[in-house]
Amino acid sequence: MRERMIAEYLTTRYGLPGWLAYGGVALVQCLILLGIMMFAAALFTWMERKVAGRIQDRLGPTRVGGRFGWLQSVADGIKLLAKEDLIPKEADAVLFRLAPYISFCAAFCVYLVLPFSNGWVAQHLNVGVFFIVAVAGLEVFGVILGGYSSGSKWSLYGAMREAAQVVSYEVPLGLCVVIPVMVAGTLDLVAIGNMQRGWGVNWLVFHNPFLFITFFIYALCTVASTNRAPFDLAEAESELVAGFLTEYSGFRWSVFFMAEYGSMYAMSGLGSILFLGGWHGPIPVAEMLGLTYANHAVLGWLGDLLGACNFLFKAFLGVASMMWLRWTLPRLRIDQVMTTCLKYCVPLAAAMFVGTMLWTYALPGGLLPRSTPMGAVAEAPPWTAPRAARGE
Amino acid sequence: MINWHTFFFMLFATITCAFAVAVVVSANVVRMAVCLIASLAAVTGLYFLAAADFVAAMQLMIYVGGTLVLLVFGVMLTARGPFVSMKITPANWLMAGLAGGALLILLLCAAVSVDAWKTAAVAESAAGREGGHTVARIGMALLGLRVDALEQPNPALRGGMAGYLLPFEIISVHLLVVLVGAAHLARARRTKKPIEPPSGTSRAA
Amino acid sequence: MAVERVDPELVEFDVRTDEMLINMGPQHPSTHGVLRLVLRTDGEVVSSVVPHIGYLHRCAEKIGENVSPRQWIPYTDRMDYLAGMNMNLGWAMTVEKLMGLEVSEKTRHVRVMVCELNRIASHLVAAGTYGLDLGSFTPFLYCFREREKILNLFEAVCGARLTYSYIVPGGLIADLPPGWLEACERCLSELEAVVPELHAVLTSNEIFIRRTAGVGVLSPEMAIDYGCSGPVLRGSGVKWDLRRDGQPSVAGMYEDYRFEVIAQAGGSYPRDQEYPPVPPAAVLGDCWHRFYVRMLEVVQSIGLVRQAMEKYRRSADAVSEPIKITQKLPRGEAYLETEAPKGQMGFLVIGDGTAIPWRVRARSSSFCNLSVLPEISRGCLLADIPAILGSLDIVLGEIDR
Amino acid sequence: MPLLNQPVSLSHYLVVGAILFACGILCMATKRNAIGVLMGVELVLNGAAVNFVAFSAPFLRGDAELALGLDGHLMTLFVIVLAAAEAAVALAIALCYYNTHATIDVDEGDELRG
Amino acid sequence: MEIGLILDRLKQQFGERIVGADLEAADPWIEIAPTALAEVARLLRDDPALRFDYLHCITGVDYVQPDAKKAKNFPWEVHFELLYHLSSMAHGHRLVLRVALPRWQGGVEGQLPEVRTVSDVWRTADWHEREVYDLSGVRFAGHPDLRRILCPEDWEGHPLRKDYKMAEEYHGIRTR
Repeated sequence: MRERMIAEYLTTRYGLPGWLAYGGVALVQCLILLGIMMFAAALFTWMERKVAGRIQDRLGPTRVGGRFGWLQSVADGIKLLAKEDLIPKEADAVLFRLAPYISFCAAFCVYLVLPFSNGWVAQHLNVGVFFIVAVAGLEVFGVILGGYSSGSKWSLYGAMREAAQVVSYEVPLGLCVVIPVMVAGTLDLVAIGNMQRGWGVNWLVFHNPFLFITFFIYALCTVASTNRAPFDLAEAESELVAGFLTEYSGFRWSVFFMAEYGSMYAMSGLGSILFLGGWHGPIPVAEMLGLTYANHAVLGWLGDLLGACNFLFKAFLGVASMMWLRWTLPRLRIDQVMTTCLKYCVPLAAAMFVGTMLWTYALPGGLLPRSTPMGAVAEAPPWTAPRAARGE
Repeated sequence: MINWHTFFFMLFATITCAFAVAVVVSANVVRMAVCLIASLAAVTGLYFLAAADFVAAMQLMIYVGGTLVLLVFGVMLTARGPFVSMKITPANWLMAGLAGGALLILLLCAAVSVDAWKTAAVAESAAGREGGHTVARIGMALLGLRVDALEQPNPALRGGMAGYLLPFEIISVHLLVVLVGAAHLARARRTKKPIEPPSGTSRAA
Repeated sequence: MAVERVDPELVEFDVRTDEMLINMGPQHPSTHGVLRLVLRTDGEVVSSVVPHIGYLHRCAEKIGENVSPRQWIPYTDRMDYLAGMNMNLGWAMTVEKLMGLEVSEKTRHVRVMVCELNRIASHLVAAGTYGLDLGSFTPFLYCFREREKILNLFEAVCGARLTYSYIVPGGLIADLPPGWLEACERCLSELEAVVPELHAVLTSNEIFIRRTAGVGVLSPEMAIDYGCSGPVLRGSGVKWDLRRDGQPSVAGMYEDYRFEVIAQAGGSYPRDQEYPPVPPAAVLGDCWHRFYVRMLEVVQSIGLVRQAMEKYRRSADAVSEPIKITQKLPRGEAYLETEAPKGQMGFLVIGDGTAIPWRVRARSSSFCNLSVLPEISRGCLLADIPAILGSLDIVLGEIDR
Repeated sequence: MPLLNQPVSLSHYLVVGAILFACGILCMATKRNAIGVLMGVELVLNGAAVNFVAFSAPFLRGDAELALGLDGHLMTLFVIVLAAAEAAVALAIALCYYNTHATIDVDEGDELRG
Repeated sequence: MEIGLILDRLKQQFGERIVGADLEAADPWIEIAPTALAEVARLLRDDPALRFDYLHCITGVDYVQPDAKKAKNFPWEVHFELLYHLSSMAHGHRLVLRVALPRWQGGVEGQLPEVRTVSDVWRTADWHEREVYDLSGVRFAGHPDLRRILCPEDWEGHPLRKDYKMAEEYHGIRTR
């Protein structure tokens, strides 16, 4: 919505043609999101090495770019770009080339509707939650196609496992997502985030005991659906060589990698909005400091910036715990993965759904007394509401 | 003067149609599935443009996500060498082309036959901005409550706006039955044929 | 005692898929070297496994017929390259048996010390790579960190970190260097602290138990029938350890040492140390038990090394001198098996009166242990293959010789 | 071709729907592969769904009061759900068929035995 | 059980077919005729007093001196020998079973000597017999899957025979 203000400003003030103003603004937005995703991927590859190193009683990267090896991802990137790009003879070349980009696009599309702070969202959809779940599920296509088109049996195994796993885990994941949505009464991510304003007790995860459990089921399903250890069966290196990635090398391989990290970050972000207050910290610092739109537009903007940092940090914590899991646990077997999903996650999530429903019916308002925000209740800026509600 | 609504419509429509044609033309099952995905995903864009945001998300989730993962799964379970692509005769093509072409012409004629259908009522700039806000109303409608009936200016039409509780329930039961049935069908009662012991000279790929 | 074979084709399938022959190895990450397994799979279910070995065949026995016993020592290093000391010991004692040599008390205790240290090192590699096979990377590095310390000790002893050639027919190439015992004690006490960590991340980890318990069950009858030995045999509950049950010279080496054979008998493991309980899901003879036996043997070997250090300090005589390279062998033959970390490593030597043996034979424990793989992995899932293979703890250098 | 110069209206959507529908029919007719036929059905259903959505949007047509409104959306939802169900059943049949015939060529399945 | 008693037990059952024995050697051995191998093996395993349940190793030893200069000092007769190292976990006794075979079946160069398999008695023998076949060249009649195990399947010759000459080339690779 902000982008429309900017575009309109550009057309009226500088007389730019409408298509250029709108197109330019949209392009800039896309580039920013792409930048965030790339940066996240680069940061996480470095961090994964550091975390792995520390967990394994090593140092991890130390040389490239100074003391902490923080340029390691850049060095990796250059190495990957310089590597020979192989396409096996047996491969279906078109699909083989296409597959990584499908995965990447799906991961990127999540960022299009993911709000980073109050109204800081590229495309404010009022079916945002739904859209994210749908699009995140599309990432599996790239993996399936990549595995199928490689013309290798190990890749095919990886693809089959991924298909089975992701299709199964979409069910409990969807159920877990629906539960906070039911409490919030909207599919609009910005609205869900904003209704958790105030102290940490307002977070949906503390709304009722069922939601609290749901959060952990959601976390489990997120790990499974982003294909991370201990659920990384599609690329299980001790069984399937590298699964669907077996035949990939160089740039295409790194695109898959970026998609994986991108979607990890996005799913953690979604979790933090749905359960952990989104851009609202446990303590309403912004409101204490008076960084609200009620005081001044700039102050409000600063408050939002603080919120964005808050959100990014929470999502970052989610990714960090995924890494922690990965370097600690052995891998599950495919039948155990399916059992976990179908025998435990689905019934449990369904029970939580019913429980939350009954809770909201019997005890509307939540477990803990809802705190009111400090000071004046800051109204959301007008552009955070969906269009139709604004009566345009 | 081209506006964004038109631009995106043309973009999505082109993708939709091009990949739909590609589905027909392509002989490889997996490629067909990929083209179908692309085509259906582009239809999602058309839905968004037509202010049907909930339907669009549903399309993306169920159609593109659910159905096609299933489809690709099925393709890969059964796709093996000769079965991936099957050739058909030119005569078949001719017959199919005639039937399909005739249908297409009929439908196109119908599409452009009504004048009111060719003129967009809302000013073009506003059309693209009218974001749908259908989630709650669809939800209520499925529960049998038509809140949108209050917005219907024509009282004659308002009477026909019934709720969808019964169809919703029927669909739910239907889905359940279908799931059970599909699971039952796919459970092949396998004849236990003995697997001959692998010979050492077997060359595995 | 013919073993009844379980019908492997009695697996129900819901959806018929195509049977697929896939080649696991020789460049697969979890075949522990250049082993090639041809798997016949139906989806994820493996209906048969055919191992193909020989990629690392180096004609060790043929070479042994052309060099003298002392010259063949480095070739034994390269058999089980993770336990070179034990390989050296096996060959040295076989030649000593043929020649009727006795070694001094001090030599005996040094031999016990280095062999038990090498057993620890080998079991650490087994534990670490087993974690790797199950997708857990971290324990691997913990194990290798500790193994490095043991290799440092070996380096101080003989200058080599992998191929030691330290124990030779007749004795040892050198006595322990000064200060070595203290360094060894430090290493052992550090190691003792790590074992509970390994138990935490592997042995008693819930996912680990689920991946290994009840998988690849090897019955004791089958284990004996296939000639399995070492932790694979003891994991099936057979109380058999050549350090106690071996030929007089082998059992005599450990005669004044206190230790128990690590095997579950009468429903429990010997209670000579603290260890995590056996999970209810574990079946005797499965992957979990084989792994567990190795972990317990690590602790037991620490104790044995300590005892050996004590005895070494007390022994007054000197270390025995090795035989000459040109030493003539008597006519006759001798076969001896020792308890190597992977199992019973046997050597046969036939002398014809010259310095060069007429025939040399190496009986590999991993060779027999691997031969049960097709039997115990039929009808398992694809992911169980690395789990079972890893629990057998094979070394291709020893299998292919 | 005058449609191309006009602002987007109902007719545009109907044309897209028609093309999808025709492609679906062609696909069903020309594919011998059971799964290919299934994909044709999906296309046909989607063509219909596009029409429903288009008819329900009031701003696309001159006679806005005749728009289907939510009814169109709901019908589309039912179409999507039924298509998913149909895909599941059809896939199960294809698998079952494959199990008995070892092929998914529909032309091979004309003999009347199980 | 005393090794002497084992010998008596075998002699009583098989008589003439027990060819020789040395009970004083470092590893006491009993030599049997090739025809008796399968029956002796089965008896050794199944007799409750013997219970040789563990086959350690099968070794093929080729006794021939191809070098004519050394041949006159050659201490053994020219023949081929199989050694079976057995032990009993139940009773703790050990035994070496010895089977002498002609170097070539019927004296025809290239015809591998043949003996009955014991892989149906001890499963250990399965791979060990394959190894002996591969490296020493003995055919084991009745073996379920007698293929080369260490050498490639198209390898020529049996390397542990004393008169083995390695081919100059293997698939275009010079071998020396």
